[in-house]
Amino acid sequence: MNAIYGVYAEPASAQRAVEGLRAAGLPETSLLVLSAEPWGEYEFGAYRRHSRMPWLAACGGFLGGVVGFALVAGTQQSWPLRTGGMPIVTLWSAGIITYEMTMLGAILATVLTLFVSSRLWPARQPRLTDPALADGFIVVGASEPPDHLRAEIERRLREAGSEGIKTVPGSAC
Amino acid sequence: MRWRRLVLRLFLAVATALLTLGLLLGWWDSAAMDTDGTRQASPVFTPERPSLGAAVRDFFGIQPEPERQPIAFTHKVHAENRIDCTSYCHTGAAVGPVAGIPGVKQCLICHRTIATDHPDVEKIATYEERDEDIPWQRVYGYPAPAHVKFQHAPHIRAGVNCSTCHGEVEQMTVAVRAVELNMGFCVDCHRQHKASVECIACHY
Amino acid sequence: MDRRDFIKLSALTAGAAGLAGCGHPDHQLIRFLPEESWIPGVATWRPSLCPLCAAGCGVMARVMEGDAEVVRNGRTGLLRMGLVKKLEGNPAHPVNRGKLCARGQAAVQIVYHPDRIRQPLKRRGERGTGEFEPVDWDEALSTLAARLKQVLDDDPAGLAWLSRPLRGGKRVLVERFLATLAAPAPVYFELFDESVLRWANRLSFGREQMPTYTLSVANYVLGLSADFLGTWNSPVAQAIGYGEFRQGRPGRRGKFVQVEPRVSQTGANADEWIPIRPGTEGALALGLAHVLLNEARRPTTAAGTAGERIEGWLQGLPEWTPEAVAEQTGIEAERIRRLARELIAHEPAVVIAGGAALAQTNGLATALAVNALNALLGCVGALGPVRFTPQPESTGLAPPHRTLRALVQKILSRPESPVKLLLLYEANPVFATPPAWQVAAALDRVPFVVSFGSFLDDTSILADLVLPDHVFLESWMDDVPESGTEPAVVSLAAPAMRPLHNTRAMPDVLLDLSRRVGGRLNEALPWKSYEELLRARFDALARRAGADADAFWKQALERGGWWSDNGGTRAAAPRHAAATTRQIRYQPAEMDGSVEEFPFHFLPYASQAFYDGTTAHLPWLQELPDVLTTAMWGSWVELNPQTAERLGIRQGDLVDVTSRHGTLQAPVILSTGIAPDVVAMPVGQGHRAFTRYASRRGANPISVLAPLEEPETGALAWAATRVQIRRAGVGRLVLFSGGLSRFPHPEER
Amino acid sequence: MSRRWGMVVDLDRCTGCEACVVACRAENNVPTVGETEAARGRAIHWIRIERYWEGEFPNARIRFVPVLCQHCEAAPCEPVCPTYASYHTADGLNAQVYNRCIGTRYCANACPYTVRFFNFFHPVWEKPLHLQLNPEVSVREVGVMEKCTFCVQRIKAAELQAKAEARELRDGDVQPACAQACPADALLFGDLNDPDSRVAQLARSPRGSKLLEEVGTQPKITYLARLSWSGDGEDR
Amino acid sequence: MEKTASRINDDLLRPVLETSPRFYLAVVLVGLVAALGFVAWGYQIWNGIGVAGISRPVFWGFYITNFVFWIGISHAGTLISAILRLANAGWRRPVTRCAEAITVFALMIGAMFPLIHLGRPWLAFWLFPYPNERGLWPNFRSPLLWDFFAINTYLLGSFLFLLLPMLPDFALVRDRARGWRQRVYGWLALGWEGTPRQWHRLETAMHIMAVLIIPVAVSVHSIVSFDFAMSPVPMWHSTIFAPYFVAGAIFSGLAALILAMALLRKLLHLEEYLRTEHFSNLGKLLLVMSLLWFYFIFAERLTVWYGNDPAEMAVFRATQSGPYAPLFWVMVFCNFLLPVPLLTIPRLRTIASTVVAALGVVVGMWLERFLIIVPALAHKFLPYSWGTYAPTWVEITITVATFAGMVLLYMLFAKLVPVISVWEWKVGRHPLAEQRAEISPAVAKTVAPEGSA
Repeated sequence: MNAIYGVYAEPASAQRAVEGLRAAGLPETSLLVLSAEPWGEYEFGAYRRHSRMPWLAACGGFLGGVVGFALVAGTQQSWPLRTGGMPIVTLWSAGIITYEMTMLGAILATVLTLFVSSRLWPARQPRLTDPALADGFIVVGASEPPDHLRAEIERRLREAGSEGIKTVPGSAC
Repeated sequence: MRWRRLVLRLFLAVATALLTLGLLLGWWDSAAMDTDGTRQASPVFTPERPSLGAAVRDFFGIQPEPERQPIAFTHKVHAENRIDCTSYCHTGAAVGPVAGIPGVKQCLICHRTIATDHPDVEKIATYEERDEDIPWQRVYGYPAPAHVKFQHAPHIRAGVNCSTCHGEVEQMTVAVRAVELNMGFCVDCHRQHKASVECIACHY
Repeated sequence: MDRRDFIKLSALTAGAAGLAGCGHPDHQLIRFLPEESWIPGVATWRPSLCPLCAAGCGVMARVMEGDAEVVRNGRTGLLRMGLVKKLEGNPAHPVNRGKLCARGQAAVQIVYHPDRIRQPLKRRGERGTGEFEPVDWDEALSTLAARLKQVLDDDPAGLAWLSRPLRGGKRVLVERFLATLAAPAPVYFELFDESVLRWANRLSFGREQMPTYTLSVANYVLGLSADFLGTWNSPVAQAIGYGEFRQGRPGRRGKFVQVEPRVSQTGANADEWIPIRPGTEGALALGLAHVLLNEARRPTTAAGTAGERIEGWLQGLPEWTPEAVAEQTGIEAERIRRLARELIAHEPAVVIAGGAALAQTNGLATALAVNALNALLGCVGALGPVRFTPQPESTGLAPPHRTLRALVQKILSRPESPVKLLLLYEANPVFATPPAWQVAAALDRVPFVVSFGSFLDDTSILADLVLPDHVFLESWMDDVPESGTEPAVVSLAAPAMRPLHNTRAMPDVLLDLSRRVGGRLNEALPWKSYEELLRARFDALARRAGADADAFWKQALERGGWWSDNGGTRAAAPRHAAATTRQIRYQPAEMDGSVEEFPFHFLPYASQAFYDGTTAHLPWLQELPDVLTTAMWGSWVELNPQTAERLGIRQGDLVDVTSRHGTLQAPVILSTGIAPDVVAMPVGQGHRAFTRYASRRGANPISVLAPLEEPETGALAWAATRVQIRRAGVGRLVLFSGGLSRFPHPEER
Repeated sequence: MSRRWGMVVDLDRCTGCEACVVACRAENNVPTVGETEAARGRAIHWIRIERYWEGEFPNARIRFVPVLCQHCEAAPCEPVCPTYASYHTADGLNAQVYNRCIGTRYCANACPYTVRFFNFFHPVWEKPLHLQLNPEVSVREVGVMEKCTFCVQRIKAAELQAKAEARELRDGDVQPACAQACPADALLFGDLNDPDSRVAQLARSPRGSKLLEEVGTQPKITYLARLSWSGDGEDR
Repeated sequence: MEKTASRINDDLLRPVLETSPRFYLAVVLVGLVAALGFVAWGYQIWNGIGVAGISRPVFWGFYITNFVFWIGISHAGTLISAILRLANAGWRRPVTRCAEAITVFALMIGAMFPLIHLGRPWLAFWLFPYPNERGLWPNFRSPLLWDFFAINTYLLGSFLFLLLPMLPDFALVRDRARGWRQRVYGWLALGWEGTPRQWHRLETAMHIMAVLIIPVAVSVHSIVSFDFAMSPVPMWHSTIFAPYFVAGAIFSGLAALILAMALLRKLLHLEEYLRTEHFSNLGKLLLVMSLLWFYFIFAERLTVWYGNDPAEMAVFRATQSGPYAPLFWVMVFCNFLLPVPLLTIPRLRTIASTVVAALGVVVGMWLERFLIIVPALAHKFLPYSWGTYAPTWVEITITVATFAGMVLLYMLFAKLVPVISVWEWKVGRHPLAEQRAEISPAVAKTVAPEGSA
């Protein structure tokens, strides 16, 4: 992936850089912002779109609950052995395992959605990284910038006070 | 750096010690066979098969080689002479829990006079002279810790014929385990015939 | 797709296949040709007899097929044979009617005991060190025959036989064997052999045998220190009767009062338990008789000869007023009167005296007093609770304890023992006699001792030659129970299984000896085997009963013996003894040791697990929790909690029990059911050598007993010793229960 | 009508002779654990005679209570077993399936009667004592819980026998080892669902009560109380 | 004092990047003790569980005490960090990861005991509901099966709850480190870049996980208490057991957390990050839990004493005045009499005193589990079968080995991962951080700004 980006020490300068890029007509999708910590209180760091994670968690939980109850009731019915004068399938003792499986389902759904939505899986290399990130700098830039805007972007970035403009060679990503 | 080498050496020493211990155990595990072939090595660790090798062989269904039987008894020939299972040989089946394997006495009922020149029949005679019985090797059997109490008589009274569980023995020469008598097999059959599937029907 | 397929798919690695090779070829012992054909897994029942006590219960042995590791001419191999798996009472046998006691159930362990002697042994090391070397039967028998011939040539009096009291065929064989050799009569010895009660019954009722207590017809039982539901006389028959006595008869529940110094297992079942000073049970009996004769106007002649035996009986026992008796026994006079009234109110009542009551110097007087009391109550006779089993043969025995002491005196009297050859059979006098009798010393002096025991116990370890006997399930058995049934009984049993080891039955060895010795012995003992002897006895019985011999024998073998089928009517009525006018005067019991120096009465008792120590080698009985103390695997001393507090002794402390004749150490168990001045201890432990389960375990109370005896019968007064208790540290108790005294849930109605 | 095996213990007949205790070990291959293990409280007795003292000398009263597994209808030991090693059969038995037992010992804790015993070590029968082992009863290994099974092997044998003779089981066909051995006939065994069996009749006796009834386990053994005589000689 | 981002990185990443020889020595020593535990367990498997001190009627002893103790310790971690995250307490930032780490490791150790105490551990796989040709399934009515499910859910939940915030830190190390560390942490960072979308997704996920983990944690220790409450044993069969155990769990977990933080503060020189107000806040929480614990134990014993049921009174007396009385009073001292004064008087509430109180509570709570299990089993309904219990060297070795195991795991964790979450610490230092809380924007507006971190 080829990208051009600037490194900013202050969140305010990073905000300016982003507004500059937007002003330069950079499409939102190719705007690139990276930071070593969440800057939610600034517009550039905030991410407005609501995530469907809570609903997915709820569905995962429900599914887990159903699987749990099916497992308990199904296995007890498959070979009904009476114990302690209790009925074969009761909500009292099946309820606990259903509850546990519900929570397990919810947890797994949450983590799964996180991994899928953030495209995180083992051994995946980040598309772009820079040692400066570790020292608290914020990276702002454009990924796959349209060629005609490349010079404009570089100017805007430097104007916003970047410590240095770096480009990533045009490897197809 | 000195520390790292020390830790490495320590690790190697522990690893070799564990390895030798494992080998020692492995040897001891198979060497400590008891008289009747079941492993009494560990009084505590009571897995279902006598040794790891036996377990693996059993798992993959590898049959113990037939020639381990002292006499290559041919069921086929006897079946052709219309000797059914429980009349002379496995007399216990119709009466009690254990079918029983015939010894020298039962064989000699007929072979005192019939086919006395056959090498296998001569083997029987030598056993008789040495006042020994034929050391048959079991083909079917349940592992001890499974505590299975299989009763032949009720099954025969219920009309289950021998081939259901033992396969077509009358076609076989030396009996070979044809049917995998695991619990699933028994339980399914019991379910089909509305027989009891209580645990204590077989385990008590 | 189940687990198996799943693992198959993923586990088809070379490693697993490689491991397949290192299985182990099955190597097995050779398998001998079986003698009998057995249906595998199907049990057969064969009658037998329980050898463990004088009751002589009939047993049914459950025999199933199994593989035993045996030695056959030098080779060890597996033999498919019938093995006895369990013993149950013989339902047809009149003594125990299908039931057995705890020891009877455990008797099956004798057959398979790991320390059983497997072939004849010859002593190698010093006598008593227990070093023996195996030797085969021919050599053993030839050495014994040579010894026997040598003794017969010098002086037949040099031969001695010592065993427990024998009955039936064995007694006939042994007595005829010794008689033909002109050797002295056999010496019988058993610790609890109740010869006092037999002698008293002979004097009172002309029947020298133990009485049969049929509790099912009784309405009131007064027990005087008799453990008749535990180990005394015929416990199983009496327990069956007790069951009916309590709940067997709708609307009629008998009352049971027990009077004893310590709550025994029997006493625990009493409706009313009354403590009494040890040795004074006879006084209580006379007190009760006094009340019956005077206040209840019962004629003195009602007791017949039993009454005449008591001095002062005809005059109405003037000096035995309840007040006098109360002072002697410690029981209030009013209570004695009430007991007497109850004896009359609950006809038929029976008074049972036994155990420690008769093991005093005044034991005979006590027994006669009780017999007279029973006769006065009219409960002795064919229909009453006290009956006498008709005996086909005379049961008279020379008093065992006296004859054993005579034998010992004879051996020790001269520096060089006159007894040259001693034959020992099922008796352990070294363990079961007081030290003062010096039985061990005497045995040491005998040049050649032969033991027929199956185990090396305290006595047979001193033997020079051990000829191991078959165990009861492997041999021909017969018995004539002395008590416990109404009809006459001659039990018979064929071997229930083949011998497990290279052993031979004692009677067969004697018969073999008589052939080797030859001469008049051969003619006197014509039988080739013990089976033949029994067959001859049963043919005689068949002739007397007018039945065909073969059918009679076959039926006896099937049923487990012969008993007259016409049930209870045949119980023998008491014959009137010769009218000798000898009267016995009741004397207070004499105790060994002064009260100051030895303040406690010492009461050894026969425990349910060990009786007199003969079954201490069975692991089931060692681990059987004693019902009152729940103790296992050891011995203990029972002490009253208040006394213990006074002496600063806590539960589990080790105490020294010292008498004038010895001392022993044992842990203490506090028991609220024992008098403050009495110390009790179970007999049976403390063997110097008795297989791995009983050797050097616990302490032997008999080793501190004084050699006092009942003058007329010479029986050992084993309850007449006084001891001193002193704390000696902390002992170790193995208790099955962490229990407390109170039962939290009142079940009492 | 399915069977419901039960028992009646007549405390008025029981003399404390412990013949039942030894008979049970002989029948069911109960192992002997030896002195050291017995001292640590690991002796195994499927039936025991509990002895309780009351009062001080000289009016000490003793009570014998034979206690064995009560095969409760609502057995607390059954639902707690994770591998169904303990469950309730259709015949009303509390079954102990030895091969399924993995040794959590939860059932023994849940049992209010403490009648469950655990094999802490591998049981040993010094040769040739092992020849006495009853082939009809499983020999348990280390790590397995065991308890009174109402002699299930005898019930099974009687059922097979009755089926072979094509007849119904009669009262008295099945006699567990303890009931068979008891001289005083204090232990009676039978089918509680069969109204005219001795057990069912006696279970309705006014003297009858259940052990630890208040725990709610609905035990199947009825204890007939021991009557007592008051001091003045009258039958109470 | 102003801390530049790189100084923070250096401070927090130093333990990860450099390892002093003392670390290796410590690992070997503690590892040895932990290995002893496994040796003892192997000895027990080989010779039979009889080598342990348990017998009839006390069938559960040290092993189940350890099981309940370690599952209890694990509760404070996730519970506290989850509650603090939801409450958005600023001072939670250095505490959360230490706490979550305790949870995961304590759970791992605790979850081993259901295997260690088995009579036949090689058949433990029957607890797992796998399809098999026998058609047999585990008995889902058994509290042990509930344990199996609850502990596995909780272990997985708290492991993920620990893992998610570590991703950015792994990325941080990946960007700074060289050589094998760069490859390893690169693998561990799952390709974390740090785009606002990822940050938002991560924070939402942490928020949902925090909401989910609390009821799971509460249910786990309720189920552990159901192991006892479900059986009719005197003083076990009572409804108070679930809340009582959960309170006890949080109580002992807090104490463990305080101990761990004190150790980290000392050994890794994190004085600036783990400051006194962290200890005082946790000390206050510990005080609250001590009072709550005492309330529960008082309520339970009063009900038993007043009810006067003979069987229950036997157990009551056994602990109050009987053979277990000394242990009982030591427990009350360690759990109540020691922590309450130490933590109420502000002057006394220093770091050292909080640690002493925490130590007392850890010991007290181990004893409390012991005194719940053993006396009740020793004095059940029929006095004839009362018994005693004495542990053997096998049980003691395994118990000691569990503590060594915990320390070992914690040391390795502190080596692998920065113990204080670097990015959370940095977020905490943003001046405007508090206006926009991590909670979803809708909530942010309602939250009044707090004092700065």
